Amino acid sequence: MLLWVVAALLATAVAAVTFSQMRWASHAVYVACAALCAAALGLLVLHLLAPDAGTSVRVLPLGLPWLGAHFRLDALATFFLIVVNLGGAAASVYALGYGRHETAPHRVLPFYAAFLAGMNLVVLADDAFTFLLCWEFMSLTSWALVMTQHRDHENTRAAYIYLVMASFGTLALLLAFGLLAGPDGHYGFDAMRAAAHSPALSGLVLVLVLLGAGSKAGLVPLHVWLPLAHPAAPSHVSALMSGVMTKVAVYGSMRIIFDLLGEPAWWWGLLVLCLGGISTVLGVIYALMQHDLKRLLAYHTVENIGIIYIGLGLALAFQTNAMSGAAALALTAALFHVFNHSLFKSLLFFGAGAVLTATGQRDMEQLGGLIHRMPYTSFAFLVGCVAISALPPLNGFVSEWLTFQAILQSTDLPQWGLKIMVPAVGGLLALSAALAAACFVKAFGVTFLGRPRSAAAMQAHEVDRYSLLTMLSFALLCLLAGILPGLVIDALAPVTVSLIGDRMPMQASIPWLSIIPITASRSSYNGLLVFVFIALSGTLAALVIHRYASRALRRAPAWDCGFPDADPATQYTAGSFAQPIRRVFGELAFRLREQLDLPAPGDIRPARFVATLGDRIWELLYLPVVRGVQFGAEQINRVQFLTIRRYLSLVFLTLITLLLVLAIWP
Amino acid sequence: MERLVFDIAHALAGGLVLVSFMMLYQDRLSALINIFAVQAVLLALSVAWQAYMQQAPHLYITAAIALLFKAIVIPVALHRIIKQLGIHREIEPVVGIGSTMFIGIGLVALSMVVMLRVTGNAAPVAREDLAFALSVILLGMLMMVTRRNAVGQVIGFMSLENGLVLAATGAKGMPLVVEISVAFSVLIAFIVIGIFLFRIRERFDTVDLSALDSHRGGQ
Amino acid sequence: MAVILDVLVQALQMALVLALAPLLTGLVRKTKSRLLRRQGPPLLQPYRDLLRLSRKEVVLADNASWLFRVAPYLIFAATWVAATLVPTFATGLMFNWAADLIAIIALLGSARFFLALSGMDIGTSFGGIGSSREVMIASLAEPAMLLIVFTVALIAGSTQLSTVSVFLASADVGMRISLALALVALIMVALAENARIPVDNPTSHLELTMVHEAMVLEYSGRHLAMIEFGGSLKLLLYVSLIASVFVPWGIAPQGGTPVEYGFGILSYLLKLTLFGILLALFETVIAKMRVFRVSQFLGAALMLGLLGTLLLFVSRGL
Amino acid sequence: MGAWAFDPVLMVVLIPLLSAPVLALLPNYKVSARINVLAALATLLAASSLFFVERPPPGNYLLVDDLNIVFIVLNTFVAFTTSVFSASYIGHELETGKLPAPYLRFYHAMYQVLAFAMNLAFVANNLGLMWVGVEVATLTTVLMVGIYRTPAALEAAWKYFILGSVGIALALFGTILVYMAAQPVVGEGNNAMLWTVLMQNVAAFDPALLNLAFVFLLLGYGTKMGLAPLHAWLPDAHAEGPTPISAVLSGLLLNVALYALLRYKLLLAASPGALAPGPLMMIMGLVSLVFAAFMLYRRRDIKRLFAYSSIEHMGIITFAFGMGGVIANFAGLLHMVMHSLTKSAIFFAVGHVAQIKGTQNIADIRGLTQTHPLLGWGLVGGVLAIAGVPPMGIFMSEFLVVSSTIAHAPWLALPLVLGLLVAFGALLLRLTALAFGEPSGSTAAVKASYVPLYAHLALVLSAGLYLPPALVLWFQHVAAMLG
Repeated sequence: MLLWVVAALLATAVAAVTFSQMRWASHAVYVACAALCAAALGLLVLHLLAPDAGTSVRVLPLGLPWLGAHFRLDALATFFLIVVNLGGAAASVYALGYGRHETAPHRVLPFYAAFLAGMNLVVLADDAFTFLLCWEFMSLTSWALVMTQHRDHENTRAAYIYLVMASFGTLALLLAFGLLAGPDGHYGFDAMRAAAHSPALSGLVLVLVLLGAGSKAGLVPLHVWLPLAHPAAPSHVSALMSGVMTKVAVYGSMRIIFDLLGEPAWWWGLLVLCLGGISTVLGVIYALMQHDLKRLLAYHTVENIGIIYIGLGLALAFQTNAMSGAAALALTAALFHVFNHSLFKSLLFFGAGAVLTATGQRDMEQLGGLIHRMPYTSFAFLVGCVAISALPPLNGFVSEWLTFQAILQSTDLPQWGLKIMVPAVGGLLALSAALAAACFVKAFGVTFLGRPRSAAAMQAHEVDRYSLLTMLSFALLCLLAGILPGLVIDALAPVTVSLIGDRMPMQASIPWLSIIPITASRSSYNGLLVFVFIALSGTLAALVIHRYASRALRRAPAWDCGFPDADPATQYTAGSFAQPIRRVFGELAFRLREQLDLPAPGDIRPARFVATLGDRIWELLYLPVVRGVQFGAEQINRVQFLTIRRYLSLVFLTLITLLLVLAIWP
Repeated sequence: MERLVFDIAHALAGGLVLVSFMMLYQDRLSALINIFAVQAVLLALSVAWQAYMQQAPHLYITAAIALLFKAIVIPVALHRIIKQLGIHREIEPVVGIGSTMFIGIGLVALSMVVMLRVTGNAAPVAREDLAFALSVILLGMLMMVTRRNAVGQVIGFMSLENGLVLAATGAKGMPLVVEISVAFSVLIAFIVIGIFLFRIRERFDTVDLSALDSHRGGQ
Repeated sequence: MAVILDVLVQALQMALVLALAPLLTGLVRKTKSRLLRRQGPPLLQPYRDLLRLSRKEVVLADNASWLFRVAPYLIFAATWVAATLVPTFATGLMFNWAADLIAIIALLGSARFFLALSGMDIGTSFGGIGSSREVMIASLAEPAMLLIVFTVALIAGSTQLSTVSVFLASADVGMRISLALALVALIMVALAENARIPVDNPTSHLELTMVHEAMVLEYSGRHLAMIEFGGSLKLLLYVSLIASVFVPWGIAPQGGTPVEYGFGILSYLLKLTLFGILLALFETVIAKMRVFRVSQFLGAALMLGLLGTLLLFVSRGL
Repeated sequence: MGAWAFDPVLMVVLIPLLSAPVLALLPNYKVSARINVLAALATLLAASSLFFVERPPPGNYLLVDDLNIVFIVLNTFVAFTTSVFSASYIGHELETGKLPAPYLRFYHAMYQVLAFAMNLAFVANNLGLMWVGVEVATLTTVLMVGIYRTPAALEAAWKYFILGSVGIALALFGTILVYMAAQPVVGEGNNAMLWTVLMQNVAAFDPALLNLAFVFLLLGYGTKMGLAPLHAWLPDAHAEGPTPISAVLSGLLLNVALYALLRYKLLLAASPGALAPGPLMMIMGLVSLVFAAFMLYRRRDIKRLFAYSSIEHMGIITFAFGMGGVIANFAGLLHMVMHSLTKSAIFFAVGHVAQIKGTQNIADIRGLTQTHPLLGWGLVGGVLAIAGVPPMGIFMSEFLVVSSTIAHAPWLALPLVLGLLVAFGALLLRLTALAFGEPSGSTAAVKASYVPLYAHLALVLSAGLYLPPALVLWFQHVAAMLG
């Protein structure tokens, strides 16, 4: 019956094409999408909670003629479908308000519904062909969505890079499935599970999957398209792409690595761990350097994906050494972070979208002081920032805490490589957590606090109630997930059981709703108690002070050490805020070149300071490839301008070579 | 008697290969056309001889067509075109005459090796004919590749077809030989008319193909 | 009956922490001025300052938002909760199971997060300087702190502070190179976090050098009192953290008799005075570093932490 | 009249032949355009009736079996849709004065002669007859390419003619060699040239001679298919000829040569001794795939761009057939059908675009989805389909080809994937420039027939998701036959 919901989504997509010109079309389509996603969500939650939640398989006559299209709903798929449909429903409701300003609705509506349907189908697919079909269909629809403002060259370039990288990823996955399917082509997933794969083959498949799914999720060497494409799409779509599509990519890698491939080798965990570690640090450092709000959030997705892959790497490492308890913990941490990230990243993108509609600006250098004009949006954005920087009462901290607990299990790993790498990656994770906090202090501080830096920021106004409703409900969800982590962990148990065969200890029975990952003596954390503690002591202090000390309050111009300067330009901007960190990590991540030309004394020319950041990965990895292709095209292009005689000599040479081959060979 | 019959067929086919070599040697256009006419006559004789050997009367028609068309009509037409269009006399070969000849010998050797190894159990006459036919074809192509002049290329193409007709007649009992030779002669007629009709000479000042190439499609 | 006792002990812990914090700051100031042969403010001066500030009228900037007024209470509450979770005179208190070492560091992180935000709220350049430097220091201090936690947790086999201090107090831990490295790193991080001399001068108002002071420049009245109190609580937290982990002897075990609690409080007071004097001594001896030297200073702390974790496997092949 | 009147095979060949002279005589181009459409429709009906009526026994000259039924139906269908497109296209050409009236009569007559030649090549049971069919098809397209009389068109026609004739000559020599191989076993005369006879006792032929024959045939028909080293004529012929002819050229004529090659591969597959033709075809296929992929980058003329894309796809198809195995052959057949449908759809769109904007230069055409939404999105759909993006059919065939390559010959998978990716990048780059961005050039509404364009795209889209079981059984049977 879930397939009916997806079919309805596709129907709305087709319908949207026909009456996209109508005024009420955008309203109708988004309401339909929201309703369908909510229905799917309901069905899934029921399926998750139902005790005998067996896997239901459905075969349709579509797809490969002799195989048909297999769809399967098991624990892993249910969890990811919940994430997809939750994000989808929220984005659709958000779009009700945000969509009104859409200039070309006919370019957004049909692809939006198709995009949701595509994501649902990918998670449901149970054979290689349907999986890849829906995977690439998802990229195609999101490419079209990124292309909405196609007049701006920057968007078309971003969309082009995105679809080329997506096609590279699909081809890598195609090769992986080809290897798994074997010579006589058993493309069904269940056939792949049954078939025994040689370690060398499964090693190659792992690398291919990391290339394929990793490029879609945004692991570092392959992340280049993400910060270009995600901001280019309309905000509710970039929220979906960052919050949900990257999770579908994570689902893809998990389904293949944990489900289809058999016994993992030890170096798998090491490889995934290193990739995750590098992605976290580089992702957040790049994010710190941005001054375009949506691009900052997109780069930050790379960091969170890195954290998820660290969790997966740990799970793989423990699984190879048959430490299933620790593996279950690591996997639950990764899945919990998937859920959290989809929550707060979508919330932050909604906030960025609200800022965009209110001020028409994405560049933080033009914003500032929005907290006074957009109180609710700024509160929701603040909750998002606190959650994403993994600060205690909220959900970001819980998943990071679980990952740290998993890292602390690393002493029992026999392989030296892992034993050394795991704490080192733990250090990287800690570094990126701190940098994330720095990044979101900058994002919130420069955008919402201080004085407005431009006229647009001056006349900002609060967004409509649909956007606010979604943002505040997601903020509440972040708080709930932070306070009651035990519930979420128990909900994740069937997923880890299906993938690894073991689960974290039962959390529901622990008193005071705290969570104990391994044993009570080892470590425990109680979100609710910490939150209640802070709230109580804060209000207690405020009451005592107001009651017994003074309540007097007076407004006056800012002190600013005695010489207040009203010009907003004196405030710290995004660039200057990140300057100390840029200086510390400058050379590491990008070729930092700072030119400062001070005019000679007496010369009234203004001093200029230019800091240029080169993106090392783009220059070392992508430019050589592009130049190589251009060179190849240039050389081969000469064949186009030969004379007839030379073409004839080409034919003649081929004939002679073939005859020679025949003369020599048989 | 059997020996003599085989020897004559062998001599005629060998003659054809020899004439192809002579065509490679020519550096003036009108001489080239005359040598081509000689080759056409030789082809007609060998086809007629094959007809006599295989008692296949329809081959006589092919011999007649070869004689009439290729030996007489087309060379005369080409001569008139050269005079009327004022195409300049000498042919600028791309590769020197000496090296072309050298390559030609190599090609003949290759075709001998390839053909004789392959047609192990066919009739001796057929084997001979096919081997010579393949060498005439390869020499024809060599001619087309090494000549800048459009007419030179056309003659190379026509000698290539002579090789084909020789091969067709060599294969005993092959049906449709007549139809194929007719088709080819129609093809050649097309070429000649094409040159005349499109007035390659007038539209591009020289018939040198490099002038033609400047108009090849843009990017 | 036992539950009431536990609640009482926990309440005692919370009250004790509140009371001792300003005392420790006063002690440090007193010893520093004494070392400089000055009379120095009396020991109880911080209490009077706090009372005076909370009675004064709050002067708010024009464009200060609600965050600016809520932040001080949040900072104070977070630091107070973190301080109560660190075992001072007794381990195994009722609420210790609510959060472990990582959670305490993260609580401090959220306090710092709100402090930096409030620094940027008024939109003055000093607030910006303070926040951006604070955040740069934090981006190195927090990972160093977490690596120290790794070292300690890997040795003690748990991140729960009570179990750690009980384990380290017991004899079977033996001398460890990584523990020594962790201690040095912890001291360096504590100096950075509490804005003590080598990293930032708590007393000076020189615009270019100050980090912590720059953020709280705009605060006045009771808000400033809250933040000052939070600052001293944080200092107390770090001192009691060092004491409970590296000098664990004398802490009362779980559910101990009142005598053990009394002995625990005594030993805790002794440790506080000892560390206060040591800190004052250290501050008078060393001069303040340039701001961008701080990143090497904290980089060294990070390396020490990482080295400590890696050396773990060498010493006893854990 | 009675017996053979209802023999659909003969009808398929005769209708175009009879309608050609009729069209040549009609002065008014509107009437001849409609008759052209009617004739194509009649041939289509005759061809599709082959499905239902039981197949006539293989005659002395005509043969219908599983392999060529697919080709015939596809061929007649695309010929019909192209004739519908050319009706509206030619009208416009007359108005803009690019083609004087008498030439239109010649154009329509040649169109039907071409249809006749192609159908003849498909149904011919006799090797020679098939060769003649291909030869006549080449001649007609040469004349069509040169119809505009511009220097570039002439040069393209001349180049096509010379290269085509050399190719055909080589193919003839190959046919003669096959006859030589058959002659000692089957005896002289006609039946040494019949497919049915050859197939039965190919085992007894001398394998070495067959190999040599296959080399010549591969080169001969390879030139007609536009494989890499022999492809030179194809881009210019496409760019200079009228667009319906480009559609026919890349949609149908390449398939005729492919069909011929498949026939001979069938022959060789049956004879045990012969050297496997597979590796030869795979190498040629790969070379043309990678070559065409890199050539796509520098193209500035829109029709030449899609000509190279045809070379690329012909390379993939040859590679698939070269690899052999049921899956790869099935993929090759499916890819061939999908390619003809999609490529002709693209040329329909390109034809109208070139007419509106008055130029074929990619740099001058921008923002199509903005100015002409129907045409623009049709072009986007077509190009994405040809680039192998999933919902469309080509993705399924590429999926099968790549996954069976990695399974059978993993070291070949790398160049294949490289070629596909580079081609995808180039096509997408050009599409983004064409369909999106600031609109340029005239935005006059075009009186275009969108029916053929969207009919083809709908077929390709539905094939991507669901293949009717009857069609699938066929393909699998033919794939098994191909070995």
